[in-house]
Amino acid sequence: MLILYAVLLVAALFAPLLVYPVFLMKILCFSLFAVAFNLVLGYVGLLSFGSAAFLATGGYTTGYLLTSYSTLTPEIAIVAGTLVATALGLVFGLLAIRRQGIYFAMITLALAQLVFFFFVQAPFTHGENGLHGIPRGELLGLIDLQDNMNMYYFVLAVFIAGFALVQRMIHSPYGQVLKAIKENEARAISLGYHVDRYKLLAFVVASGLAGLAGSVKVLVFQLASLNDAHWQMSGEVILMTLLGGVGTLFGPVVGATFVVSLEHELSQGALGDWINVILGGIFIVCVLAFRAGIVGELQKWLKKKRQ
Amino acid sequence: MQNSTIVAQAPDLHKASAPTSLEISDLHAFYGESHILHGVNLHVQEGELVTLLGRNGAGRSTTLKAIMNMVGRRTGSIKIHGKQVITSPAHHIARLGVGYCPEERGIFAALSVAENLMLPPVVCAGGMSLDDIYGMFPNLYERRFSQGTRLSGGEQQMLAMARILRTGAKLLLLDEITEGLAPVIVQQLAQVLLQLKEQGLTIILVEQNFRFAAPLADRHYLMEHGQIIEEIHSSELTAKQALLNTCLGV
Amino acid sequence: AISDNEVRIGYLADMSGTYRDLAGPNGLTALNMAVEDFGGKVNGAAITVVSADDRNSPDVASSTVRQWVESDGVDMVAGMVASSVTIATTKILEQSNKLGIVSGSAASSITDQYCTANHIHYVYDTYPLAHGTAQAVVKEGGDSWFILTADYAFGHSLEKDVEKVVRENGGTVMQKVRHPFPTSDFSSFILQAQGSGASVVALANAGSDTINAINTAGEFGVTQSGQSLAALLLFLTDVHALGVDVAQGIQLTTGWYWNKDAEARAWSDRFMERTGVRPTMVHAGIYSSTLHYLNAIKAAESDDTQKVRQKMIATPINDMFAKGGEIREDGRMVHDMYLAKVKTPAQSKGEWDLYDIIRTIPAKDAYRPLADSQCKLIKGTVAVK
Amino acid sequence: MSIIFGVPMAVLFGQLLLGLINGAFYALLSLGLAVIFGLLKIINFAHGAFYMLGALCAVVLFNAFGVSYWLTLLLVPILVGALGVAVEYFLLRKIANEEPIYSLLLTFGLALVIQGVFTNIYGVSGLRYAMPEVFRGGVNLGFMFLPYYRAWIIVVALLVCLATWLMIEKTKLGAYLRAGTENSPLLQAFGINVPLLVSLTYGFGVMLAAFAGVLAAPIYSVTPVMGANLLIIVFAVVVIGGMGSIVGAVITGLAMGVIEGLTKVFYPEASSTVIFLVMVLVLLVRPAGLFGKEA
Amino acid sequence: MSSEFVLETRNLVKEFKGFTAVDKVNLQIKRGHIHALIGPNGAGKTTVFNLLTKFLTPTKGQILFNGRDITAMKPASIARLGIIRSFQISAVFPHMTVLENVRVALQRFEGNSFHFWSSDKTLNKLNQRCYQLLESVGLADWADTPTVALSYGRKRALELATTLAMEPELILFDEPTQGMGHEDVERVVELIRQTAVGRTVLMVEHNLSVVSQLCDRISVLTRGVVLTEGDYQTVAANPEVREAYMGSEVGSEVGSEVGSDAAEDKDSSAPTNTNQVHNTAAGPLEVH
Ligand SMILES: Nc1ncnc2c1ncn2[C@@H]1O[C@H](COP(=O)(O)OP(=O)(O)OP(=O)(O)O)[C@@H](O)[C@H]1O
Ligand SMILES: Nc1ncnc2c1ncn2[C@@H]1O[C@H](COP(=O)(O)OP(=O)(O)OP(=O)(O)O)[C@@H](O)[C@H]1O
Ligand SMILES: [Mg+2]
Ligand SMILES: [Mg+2]
Repeated sequence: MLILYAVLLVAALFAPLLVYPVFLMKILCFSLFAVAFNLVLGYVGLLSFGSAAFLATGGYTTGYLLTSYSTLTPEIAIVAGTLVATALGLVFGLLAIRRQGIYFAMITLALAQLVFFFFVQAPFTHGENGLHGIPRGELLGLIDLQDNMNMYYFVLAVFIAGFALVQRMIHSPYGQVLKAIKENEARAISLGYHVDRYKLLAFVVASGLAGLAGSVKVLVFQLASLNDAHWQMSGEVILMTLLGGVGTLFGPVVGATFVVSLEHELSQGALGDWINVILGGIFIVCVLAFRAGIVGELQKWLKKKRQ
Repeated sequence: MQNSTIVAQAPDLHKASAPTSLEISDLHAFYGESHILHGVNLHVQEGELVTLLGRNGAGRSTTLKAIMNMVGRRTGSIKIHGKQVITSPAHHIARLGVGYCPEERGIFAALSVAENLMLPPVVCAGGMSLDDIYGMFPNLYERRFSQGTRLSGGEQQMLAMARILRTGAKLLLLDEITEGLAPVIVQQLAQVLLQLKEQGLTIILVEQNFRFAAPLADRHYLMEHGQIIEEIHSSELTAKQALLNTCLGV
Repeated sequence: AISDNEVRIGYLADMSGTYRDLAGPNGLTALNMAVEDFGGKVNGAAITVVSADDRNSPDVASSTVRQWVESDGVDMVAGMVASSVTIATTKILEQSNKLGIVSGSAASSITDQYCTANHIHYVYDTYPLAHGTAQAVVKEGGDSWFILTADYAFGHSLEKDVEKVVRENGGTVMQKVRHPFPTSDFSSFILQAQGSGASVVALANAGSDTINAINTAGEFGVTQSGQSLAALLLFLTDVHALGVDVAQGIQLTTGWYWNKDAEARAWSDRFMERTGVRPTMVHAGIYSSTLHYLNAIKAAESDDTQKVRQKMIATPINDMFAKGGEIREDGRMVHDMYLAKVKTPAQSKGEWDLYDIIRTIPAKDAYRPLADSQCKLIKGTVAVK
Repeated sequence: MSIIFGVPMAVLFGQLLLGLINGAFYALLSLGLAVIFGLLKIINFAHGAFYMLGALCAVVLFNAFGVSYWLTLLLVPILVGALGVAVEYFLLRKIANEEPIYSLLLTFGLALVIQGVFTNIYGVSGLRYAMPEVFRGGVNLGFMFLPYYRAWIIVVALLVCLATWLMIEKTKLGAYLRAGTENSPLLQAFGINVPLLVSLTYGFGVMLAAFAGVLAAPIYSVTPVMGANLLIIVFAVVVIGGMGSIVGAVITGLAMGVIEGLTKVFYPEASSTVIFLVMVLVLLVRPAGLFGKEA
Repeated sequence: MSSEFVLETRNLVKEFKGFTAVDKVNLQIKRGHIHALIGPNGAGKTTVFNLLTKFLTPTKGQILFNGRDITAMKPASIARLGIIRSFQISAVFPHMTVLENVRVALQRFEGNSFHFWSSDKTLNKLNQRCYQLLESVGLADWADTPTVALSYGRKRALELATTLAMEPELILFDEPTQGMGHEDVERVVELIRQTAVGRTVLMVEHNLSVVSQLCDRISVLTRGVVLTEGDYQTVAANPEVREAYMGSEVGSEVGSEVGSDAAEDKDSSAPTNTNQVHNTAAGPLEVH
């Protein structure tokens, strides 16, 4: 496992020499978003259909702060974005955490639609046009993020931090309880665990991470738009996670990488017109044949091989 | 699994030579990963009433479900009226004239009593008419418009039984039909079963209530851990008493 | 000199979503026609075209365009429909000093508060749409207005422009209603329009919203009851979708019409041969602007963005698209616009025979005067004035 | 003329009536979703796509073969319903025992495919279905002009809802369906071909969507993406009504039409959002929806 | 905290949509007792358990724990007071190892259950105690096995170990021997006997031999109502109980043996006690 991590880290450090860094940053942002989402779906067992609200809230907060207050350094704006998204996550969580299954999905969707409406109407988002020309600024007032390489390593660092947090969380005493809750909620209650609080914590942390992903993404593209808040964004992150493998640590990363690259390739290639058909086809095939997702199926296969 | 030899000694030659209604050999059944039946062998002649006895969890209900192909997976051989049905879906099996009355009664909450009664399609000619059924279970007639699950437990049990009598099934699989019934109804049910037997129906009865089953049955199969461990003819009950006690007692 | 001896054009448009028919894959055909007509080479350097689907998402657009200009050596980006996409794209072009020629977008803000020295807005914008149509309608006596606006930036700016024109010409705006974008059922809004007592029902929206609104207006007998309908942005494809029996009589402003003259018709025939449909003004604009761009490179003997842009500004445009068209300092290409009226079924002689051009709006009157501009590029000039 | 909240009474009446009409339309669409979810536990994200197919087929049949409106109304739901049966048989059946989320994903992918294919064939500008001759024009009710076609929609939509309800509540087939949702293995053990029943039920739900599509063709622009935006609203209707509750879907559909209509008068910008507000409020108070059974 | 009764219910009622599953039940569980709740299927035993642990909310009535009204508390809070239940269908965490199952229970006392920033290695210090607990139920050898792979009986044993880890004051067992083989049953009986030392136990059990061996006091529930209460002898002698639950004393030939008389072998070690005649509505029926 350690070797795997080392190899991946080295690959990530050298990747921008081969691949266009902004594209890599996009992958990292979506990966973080998917990792956050997976914390709730994969480790608590709740399907949230409102993740876009957090992504967008983080993004708009950061974007708004940076465009309005030119003295602000990016890290402060990012922290602010993350915190606001976290707070929103708390509100969502308090309202929704008691619901289960499809009702949880639907109430989060509905709440996210209300947030979407807010962003459409609020003047500071500039509606459809979006917030443009957000300055990347200088990290801590020192490192110029306008440089793509600098920006890349910053995003990579943020991603690793977020990923590490999730990885730590699920391998922590808290993670143990979370796992127990997911496996058998009634039993966890009867052992004296207030399960709603544990679920809520995971949901709030995931919201914060989604907000972080949104904040960083806005910085990368220097643009905050309504797309981030649209329900299709919530759908997209579900697809990424399922494609990669729910409840696996790397699944969401692989899924995000796959979907982002695929969309990129398709939108530029000769098959451009068929992008939706191809994406749809992939989902169908996945559901029919690789339900555990890419990483999930890989793990299964490895396990089988070992036996 | 010494059953085949025992069959040979069966005193009622008429029954032994009657055509075989059901023949099961080496039946294994699984729920997901768990292996519940481990090679069940049994056979039932036409017109016979046979019971499956055993402790809780011995696999009696599972045997009935396996016959109906309602378990996760099953292997082995099941022949109904000589026809191999191990690969048939449940509805094909029912259409061969099999009526199944589940342990948990399976009354549909969304249906009225009358709808519940009329639900199973007629699979063979010669089933009881609605009038006969209401005659036999007047309670059901009175409450025919109320929701199926609003009936008392006993009434639900009657309903579960009644609805397969309507279908004209020739082979009945009955799982704990006396459970929760008042003694008088149980008595009535015993009469019904005798009547059905007279009409030539074949019945497999899973029972806890041994005193109910004993006088009705021609033979008993004793189950343990998903296998038939003993076959007892009704005439041998006294002789095998000790065995019964150890197997059914705790 | 031409950088890395190749001129690369990136075509960015919605290829699969709501605006597909407006520019979309056929816009790429128009662009390719221009490159072919130019000879495939400029000053010996090859011309290559790449294209991408922006999926109507500024995100996708900005990541695509960044990669194009920062790592793929694209010199010019063409197409661009959704205004959010255009604004996002032009910001990037400004940062990396590459050129954009916007043909699909409507928002006049693109050469106003969002203007850059790196793009040109070529075909039309909301200003002439509002002015051309509104002025004509008010002059014909439609002096009380009900405005139904799509609730997003484009709709708002159109609404603002129309309101101003109506007032300036002595009309009144009785009621304004903003509908969510997109909306499929307009019956409630049409009913409100009917109840408002206004003589003109103006639609400040676009695409399927406009089509649905017009359809519903027809169904509820808006015109029969004496109100007239003004669609502020209506493309040829929209009218085609509506059909002349529903759309007949609607006045609209367009930057170009395939049958406006022989030259346009000839080009349209070539276009139709390749695509099976008649070109919209956007298609024609893409063709024209690409040729203009290539000619400028040829003349400037360089593909340096600012040199080319200056050359494009210095050279008037005279082709199948525009006569005497001029690109202003703020990047606005000003040219004659046309007030058209949708033909009646009796007048229409074919599937695509849809408009009667009833008036030409001269270039000088059509677009927002520089004097009113907030564009950072020309504030200096204004101050001097 | 009396005024309420600054809106003339007459206009309000008109809006209420229109709301009801739109609501009938929502009811029809939600009905299909509710039937499919209630009876099969399939979350049918392709419902919007089937609705679109209904409308598109109507246009194509008319343009290519001149098939009349009435015949279309009969033929198209059958055609699209048959497609639904095929989808169930070849795709959904394979994941019948998985969690509902997978059916959601599968049908979502399917919707993308269907929409994508037809976008490539027909573009997005919209096709036109001419208003059938008999429905041209309308009647002046005094407070509003009611096009005949709208009147027809409310009548036919409510009739279909009623017929569906009757079929499910009062017929033998309906009894099978209701029994199947509770305990399908037992139903099958009674000799009923449950797999076939499932296919037909899905086909029927899809038929309802296609029927709504045909109804919509003359009044809305027919585009391959016309179902995509509607879907999520219809979904909200089903959730508010209580997933799977047929009566709930119909009543909520009507109610949401009216609420949306009134919002269009008083705060039009929020008219597509109000339904989600209602959904949040309803789910907070009644977690299983207005007519749903709590788990 | 030395009131005589650990747990009391006062007129506890639970209605499900017009159907009364539990009807004015007054239970008093004495400190240190092993108290059994028996009754035919569907009598409402599990429902009473669910009410006591607040997995269901009572329609009416009060629940007192050590004299304190806990009717309004949340399930987890009730567990924290020291009332731990087991479930009728075995309750384990299937994809955690046997050790982890126990550890996650012990962990609650560490107060670090919300520590998402520290490593789960910090939990290893609990392993020692886990092994002890597993040892006591004979599962030490399976500590690292994923729980799914355990046999049914072992799952039950594990559940017991987990419950014991909570050091509960009152344990509620719902059919602890259900689905177990002969030997398993004896082991579990022994286990319960051990654990009950210094604690109070309330159990639902169909196996009358187990009940007669273990229990100090028995309440018989039928149709949601407490029919009678008392020690095994008293209860078994009650004709109503016999009719509703245990079965009549003398039946037809074989039946009499099979449905054999619990009352007569009430002496607690009788292993051949009785079939689980959980429904003997047949009662005095003489079919022949
Ligand atoms: N759906 C299921 N999934 C997994 N295991 C099951 C399932 N149904 C039954 N079992 C198990 O199969 C075994 C046999 O059960 P079965 O119901 O056949 O027993 P039985 O002899 O009918 O006893 P009872 O008196 O309890 O009805 C039991 O151990 C039971 O736990
Ligand atoms: N959630 C519920 N809704 C409606 N009825 C219920 C519910 N839970 C239980 N019941 C009913 O309440 C009655 C009592 O059920 P309970 O599970 O308490 O019985 P029990 O005594 O534990 O039986 P067993 O010995 O079979 O476990 C039964 O008739 C059951 O159907
Ligand atoms: Mg059984
Ligand atoms: Mg119970």
